[in-house]
Amino acid sequence: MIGLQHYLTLSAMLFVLSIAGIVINRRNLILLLMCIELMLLAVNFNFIAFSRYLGDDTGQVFVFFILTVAAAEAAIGLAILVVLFRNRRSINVQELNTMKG
Amino acid sequence: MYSYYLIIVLAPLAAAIVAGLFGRQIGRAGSHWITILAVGLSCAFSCLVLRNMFWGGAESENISVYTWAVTDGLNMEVGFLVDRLTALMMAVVTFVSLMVHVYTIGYMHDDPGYQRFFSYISLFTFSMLMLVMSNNFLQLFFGWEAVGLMSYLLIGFWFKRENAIFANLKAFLVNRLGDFGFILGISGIVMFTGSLDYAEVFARADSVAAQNIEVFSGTPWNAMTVICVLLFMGAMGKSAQAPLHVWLPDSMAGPTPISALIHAATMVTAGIFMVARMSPLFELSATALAVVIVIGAITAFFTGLLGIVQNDIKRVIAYSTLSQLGYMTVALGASAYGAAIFHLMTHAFFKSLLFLAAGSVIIALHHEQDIRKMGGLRKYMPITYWTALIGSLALIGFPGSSGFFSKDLLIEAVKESHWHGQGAVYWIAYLSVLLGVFVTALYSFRMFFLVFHGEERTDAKTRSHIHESPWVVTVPLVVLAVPSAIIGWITVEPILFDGFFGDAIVVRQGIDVLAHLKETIWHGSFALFLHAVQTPVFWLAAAGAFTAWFLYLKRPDIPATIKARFSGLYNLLDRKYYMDDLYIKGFAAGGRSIGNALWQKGDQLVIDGIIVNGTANSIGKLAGVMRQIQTGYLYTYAFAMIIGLTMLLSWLIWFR
Amino acid sequence: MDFSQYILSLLIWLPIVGGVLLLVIGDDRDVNSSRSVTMRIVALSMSLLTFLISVALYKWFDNSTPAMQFVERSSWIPAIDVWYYLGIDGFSAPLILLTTFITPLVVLAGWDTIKIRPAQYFAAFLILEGLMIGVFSALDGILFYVFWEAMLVPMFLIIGVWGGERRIYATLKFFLYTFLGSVLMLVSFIYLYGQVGSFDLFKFMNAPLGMTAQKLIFIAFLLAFAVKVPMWPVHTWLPDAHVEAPTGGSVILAAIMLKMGGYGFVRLSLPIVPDGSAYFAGLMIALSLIAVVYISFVALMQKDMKKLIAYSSIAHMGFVTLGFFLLWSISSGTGAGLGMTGGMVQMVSHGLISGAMFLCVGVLYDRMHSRQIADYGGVANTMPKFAAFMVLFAMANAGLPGTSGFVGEFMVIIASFKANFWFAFCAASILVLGAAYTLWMIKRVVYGEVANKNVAALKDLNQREFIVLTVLAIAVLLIGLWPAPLVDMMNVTIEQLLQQVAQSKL
Amino acid sequence: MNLTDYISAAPEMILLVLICVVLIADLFIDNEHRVATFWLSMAALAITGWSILATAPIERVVVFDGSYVSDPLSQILKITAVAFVALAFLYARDYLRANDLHKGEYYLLGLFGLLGMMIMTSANSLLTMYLGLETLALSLYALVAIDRNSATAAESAMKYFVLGAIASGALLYGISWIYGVTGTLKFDEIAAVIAAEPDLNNLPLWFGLAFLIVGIAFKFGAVPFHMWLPDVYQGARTPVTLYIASAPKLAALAFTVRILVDGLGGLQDVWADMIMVVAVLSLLVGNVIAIAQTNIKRMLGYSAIAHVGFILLAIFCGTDKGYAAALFYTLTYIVATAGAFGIVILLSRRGYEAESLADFKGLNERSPWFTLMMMFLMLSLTGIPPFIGFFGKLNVIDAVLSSGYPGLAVLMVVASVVGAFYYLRVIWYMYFEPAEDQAVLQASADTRLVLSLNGVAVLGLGIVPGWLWALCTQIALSIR
Repeated sequence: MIGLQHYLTLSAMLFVLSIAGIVINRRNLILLLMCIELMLLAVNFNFIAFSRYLGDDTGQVFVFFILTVAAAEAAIGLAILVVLFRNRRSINVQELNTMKG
Repeated sequence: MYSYYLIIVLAPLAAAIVAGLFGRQIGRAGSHWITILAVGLSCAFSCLVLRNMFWGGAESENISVYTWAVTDGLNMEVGFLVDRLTALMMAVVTFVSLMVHVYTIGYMHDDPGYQRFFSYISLFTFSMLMLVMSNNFLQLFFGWEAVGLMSYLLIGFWFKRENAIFANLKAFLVNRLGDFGFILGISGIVMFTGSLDYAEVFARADSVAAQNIEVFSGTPWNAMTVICVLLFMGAMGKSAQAPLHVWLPDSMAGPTPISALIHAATMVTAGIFMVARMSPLFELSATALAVVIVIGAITAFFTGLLGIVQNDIKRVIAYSTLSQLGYMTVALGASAYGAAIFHLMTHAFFKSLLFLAAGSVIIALHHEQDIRKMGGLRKYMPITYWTALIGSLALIGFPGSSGFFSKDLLIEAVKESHWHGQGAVYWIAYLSVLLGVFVTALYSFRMFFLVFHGEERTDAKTRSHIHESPWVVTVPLVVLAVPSAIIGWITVEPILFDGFFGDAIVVRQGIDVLAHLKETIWHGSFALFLHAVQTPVFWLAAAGAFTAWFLYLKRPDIPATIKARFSGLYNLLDRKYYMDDLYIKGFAAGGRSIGNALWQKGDQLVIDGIIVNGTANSIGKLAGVMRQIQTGYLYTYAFAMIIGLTMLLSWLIWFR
Repeated sequence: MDFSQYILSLLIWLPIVGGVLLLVIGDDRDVNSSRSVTMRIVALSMSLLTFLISVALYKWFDNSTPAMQFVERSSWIPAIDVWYYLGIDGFSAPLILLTTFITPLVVLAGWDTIKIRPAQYFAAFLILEGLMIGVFSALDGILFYVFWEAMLVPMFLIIGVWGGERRIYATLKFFLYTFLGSVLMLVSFIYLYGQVGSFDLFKFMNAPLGMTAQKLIFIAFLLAFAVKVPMWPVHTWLPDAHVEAPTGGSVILAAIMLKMGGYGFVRLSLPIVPDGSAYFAGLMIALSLIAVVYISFVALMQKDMKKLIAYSSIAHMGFVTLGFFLLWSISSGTGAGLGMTGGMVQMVSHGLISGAMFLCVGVLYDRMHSRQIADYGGVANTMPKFAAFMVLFAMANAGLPGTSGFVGEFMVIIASFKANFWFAFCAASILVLGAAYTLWMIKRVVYGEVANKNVAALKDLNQREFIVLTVLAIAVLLIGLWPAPLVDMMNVTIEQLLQQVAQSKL
Repeated sequence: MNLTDYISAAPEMILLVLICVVLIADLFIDNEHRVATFWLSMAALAITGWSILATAPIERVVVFDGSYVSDPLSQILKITAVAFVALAFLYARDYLRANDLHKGEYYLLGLFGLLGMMIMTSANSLLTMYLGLETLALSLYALVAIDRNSATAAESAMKYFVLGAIASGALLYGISWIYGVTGTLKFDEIAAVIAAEPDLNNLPLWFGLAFLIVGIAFKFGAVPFHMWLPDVYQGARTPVTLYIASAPKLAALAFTVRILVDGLGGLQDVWADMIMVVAVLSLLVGNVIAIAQTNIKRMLGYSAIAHVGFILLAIFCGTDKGYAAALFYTLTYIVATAGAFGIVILLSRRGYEAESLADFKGLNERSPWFTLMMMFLMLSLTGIPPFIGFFGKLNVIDAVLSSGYPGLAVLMVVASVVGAFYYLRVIWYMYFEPAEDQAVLQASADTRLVLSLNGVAVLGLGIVPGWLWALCTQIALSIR
């Protein structure tokens, strides 16, 4: 029988995975955006699991909001990406360090 | 009399201010007239005061002029204590000062700083009067330092001359060394008596003598001894007692009238006066008296020796001054305060006479001071010659001269003093004053002969227009010569034996040597005069004078051979026992190197370099390092956040 | 209305308003344009007016009471019980008079020697004056601190804008040094506020405090005040600041700002933390004596006149702290009060003398643009009047009786002898050392043959400089010959403080 | 659902409507008359401000089924936010016009951001809070990237975006845990649950709390979640930086107070320590690194980090005094910082950014008045009396001391002495250095006036800080 803790563990793993992806990936910004999506999905997973466990719907409502916001976020993220590419002709993370110190 | 005292003090001050600030407006004549009148006025009044004391039998007065400040129960006032001691000093100071004023007209005749000079000497007169007339330690210290200042300014009067401005700095600093002790002594007095006023302090003297002070913890010393020794340090500075004597010879770089007024007659005797004034305290500490007499003896003899090898006419007189001051100090140590003051007075006359005579010679030779370049001046300047002769005789104590009475009785007093039969101290004192007589006679007449007799070593050019000095110079000489010659006859009895000073000077019962002398040897001044030939003093003086004649007139070649034979000794004397080297190479240079070390190592290296700027720089470096963390890479930023998160989580897990 | 009731506010705000007015008037490139002239005249008249008011203050000041006088009290920040609370006693009054006395002279001294932005220059000084008077009259912790810190800003600008070559290093050092010192004072103020629920200094004084608290508070205060005084070893900002500051800046710095430190000790440290002060008295005395001896030796070797005077200031301020902290080592009778009076008098007199010395150096600097002793020599030949003043002030600096320099030192030395022979021994060494460094400088600068053609070209004092120096000389001599009026101002206050300190808070 | 609900939320709704109006109107405004958009937005702000005042409740009102609150805290924060957005718009106008950025976006995004902030300040449930947060965050991302031709702007926008996304992800994850443990999203219910069942106060809850704190710290820009801040401050166009540096700080404060005090007040002993660590780090890192900066915007960024340290330390106390101090500090800080950026804008002109510290050299020769203003602002940030910044620090130190942390107090003052250096350096450049360029400052009268008022304000407030302090105390008491 699969219990709450399994779901939580899974979502935790996803969450860590996404963060790892952000930190480790040093080449492509698109991957970063994907990792962010993944992170939000991990959170959703958590919410649903909890809401199911608690028998309370609020969590699931929250999930819908998160999905919406995620969409908006993706839109803005891509827009910025485009601007960046227009100016830089590159979306390489490692070239993104003109400001430092 | 109060108004008289005020006038006596303030007249010279006012004159000095006028001559100093408005010298240009009132002109040369104006400034010398106003100062001379002022000093003459205070001289006249001082003599009046003295007369009232002497014959009028006026009582001593203790008047407070105004309250300087009162705080914490300590009353600091400015006031006059005029008793017979003060009166005598006032008369001497103002009289000599007046003479010097007149003399200056001639001596400084063509000096650009004419007005300034008159202003200075009047101001000096004022300071000296404040000193002697004070009725409390505060004002005493004021006068003490003020005369020091004037001496500083006057030695450096010709401030273009390197030696002058070196000498005046040296004089001031060495004096300050003495004052360092002096002010500590005053502090001690306040500590134990809670007052600065002479009368109160003297009243509580006994209680002070009963107490101890632990300067070094565990070794209680008698409070009075400590205080008196500290006070005497001041006297050593002012009255140029060894080892603080080094400033006086150099001070001859100043104009000659100054040497006469300040560095012979008045200021340098302030120390003597002070100790006499403090007799109620010194009497209570045998140790202090021992210190006084030994220091005095050393000064009297050894500085005298130095006079023999000097060739600068003024320096010779300066060394004789040192040695005479030594004599007075010895008398103080022997509790013969009267004798000391008496010698102070006679010395004031004949020594200023000698200086002025020397000055007259110097003018005649156009500021030539080397006695080897003089000689045979007798026929050119008779008045100077005769007056100088009187002065010299008085100095060596030729029977009948004023110096005879003072010095002879001084030596008698030492001989008979309570130190009699007390081993080292006694013999040091007695022998040095005795042998001092020979030395004195030797150098005085060496100078006298070399200047006035023998071949004329002056070069032809100067010789062509050597002539007697103008009357403004010679009159003071004559006027001073008179007392130098005769004052002893009339004053010796009242001052020494008729208790002229009354309660101004206190001597402990049983050690009052003057009283003792009065019973034993005193039969009037004429008797003393006749008795003179039987005393060793006379023969020693004669021997000295003869030696001088023999060596410098009869066989002028001998001194050279002696110099060659005993070159070691000669150098020792010529270099003044290496005292100057000790002060300049030792203390001065030492102080400077300490200063450098503290400044560059302590301040600049450690405090500023390492601590202050060190901190600042290290923070700057830290900033430089820390900004490296901000790499600019997204993943670093993200990683930092992760670190933070894990930090928080791990804190939760481990520490909660 | 009774004018005397608001006199303190008037003294504080009049100069500040004047300063703002000057900023409004402003100036233009040429110093003789009517604009610049009116500006200067306004500056001078403002400072003189302030001085006149302070004379009235002196006239109305009551020597017989230790209580605060001319008190003004109105609520400022009710939320934390902060009051606009002014009042003066025997400690504040002399220093306020000193401030109002010095400032016009400083304005005169900078009259036409300041070429760049004179309006801002004079404005800075007037505002500074107001703030300094504020420090001396504030009786509320926060008010005190506000004035205390705000003071740094004009000084920071004065040194930084009108200073010498290394002015930026000097002024930053000055600011950060003093700022670091005073923030800890702020912390202890707030701590005390936590104890008594108010910033009223008198509440602070009555607050019961444990020994540890007292020790810590004392250390915090010590940092603040020791830096200002300055005491060894936190003195190193002073020589730099003095050397780089323009003449007026050095004068104000030496004459008044240093006094803040001493004032802080008597106004705050001693009454608020008596036991803490008693505990650290030994340390304080030791530091003071080090300041006297060590710094005097350092001063001896300075090649820069201003540095020399700066170091001599440190040495002389050593007497102030020495006098203030002797009282615990004096068993009975005369002494404690004497030391304290000496310290106070020393503050005033040092204010006059060091100010005068800096003005003298300024006179030379304006002519030759060098402060190096080596560049001078035989100045007396070309500037006799100036030489006379310089020698007079040098003598005062060497503590000659008859000048104000002597009074304080004399009292403190007497008191310290009572405390311990060796205290007096070290303290009295200033007689020799002080004379040594001052007169040695005089010998090298004033006396001797004309050293070089620059010196030969020197012009003697002009009218303006002559007036400034004369006024100062008169003040120095007056206090030296008759300190009674000054001393009487503070006597009762000091007695009261001694009683206050005598009773432990534990 | 009843009328009071809508009344209490009226300002937000009105603002939303007005935004739409402006948005549509902007479509019909051509570039020459773009300034009309500015005035429209100003009008919108004015109306919003009025509505806030009009609907100001006497006491705390909780509406929309407990997910929305309107209380004195939200009121003061909203009204101030509106004011500072208006200020930012005003300062921005000339700059945008001069740099061909004068499109409607700046104002619209600014207004949307304001909407987000207002929602945040009134949020009473984690959900509402999240929505407000994202509304603000997304507008800010867009604002940073507003200059399409600037590579640095795009870079900083990207950094901001990614890191912001991570932060909100972490926040959400934390929220999910809080939700999981307490079973609710509403602050008062969460508080009630924790109070009711002490055994809930355990690791899972703290686990969630830790993630929330990440979100909070990021919004404030506290170490070690500060990395975005300097780059964004530097990379964004100055008006944008001005916007980011001022009003959102208020939102962040509300964010913190609502969650940590209203919601998780029961866990204070847990979060206090975390906040303290973060705050102290910010204090030190911010002040030290700022010394090494040569770009004034970046320097002000690091100084912002340092000031956040103060704000968080005030909150850390967990006392009414502390909250009052935090509020007071935030308000006074943004006054000064907005003014400072205003001056930076004033200095820059067409095609020329006055970004490096060196551009301030000799400003006193060019404009004594604004030099004086800049000095006031810098001194206020340093904490020199009588400028208002000093009283902010005073209150925080007071709060920290009265909660019994003298060590922290000493640390704070020493840190501010270190900080003094880089503020003084600005003054030093302005007054002590010769001018390098002599160009006269061009700015329209109203900007000059407001900027002067802004500069004078830090002095004026410092001379009469009493009323503000009283107000903050009163509001702090209304927080429960």
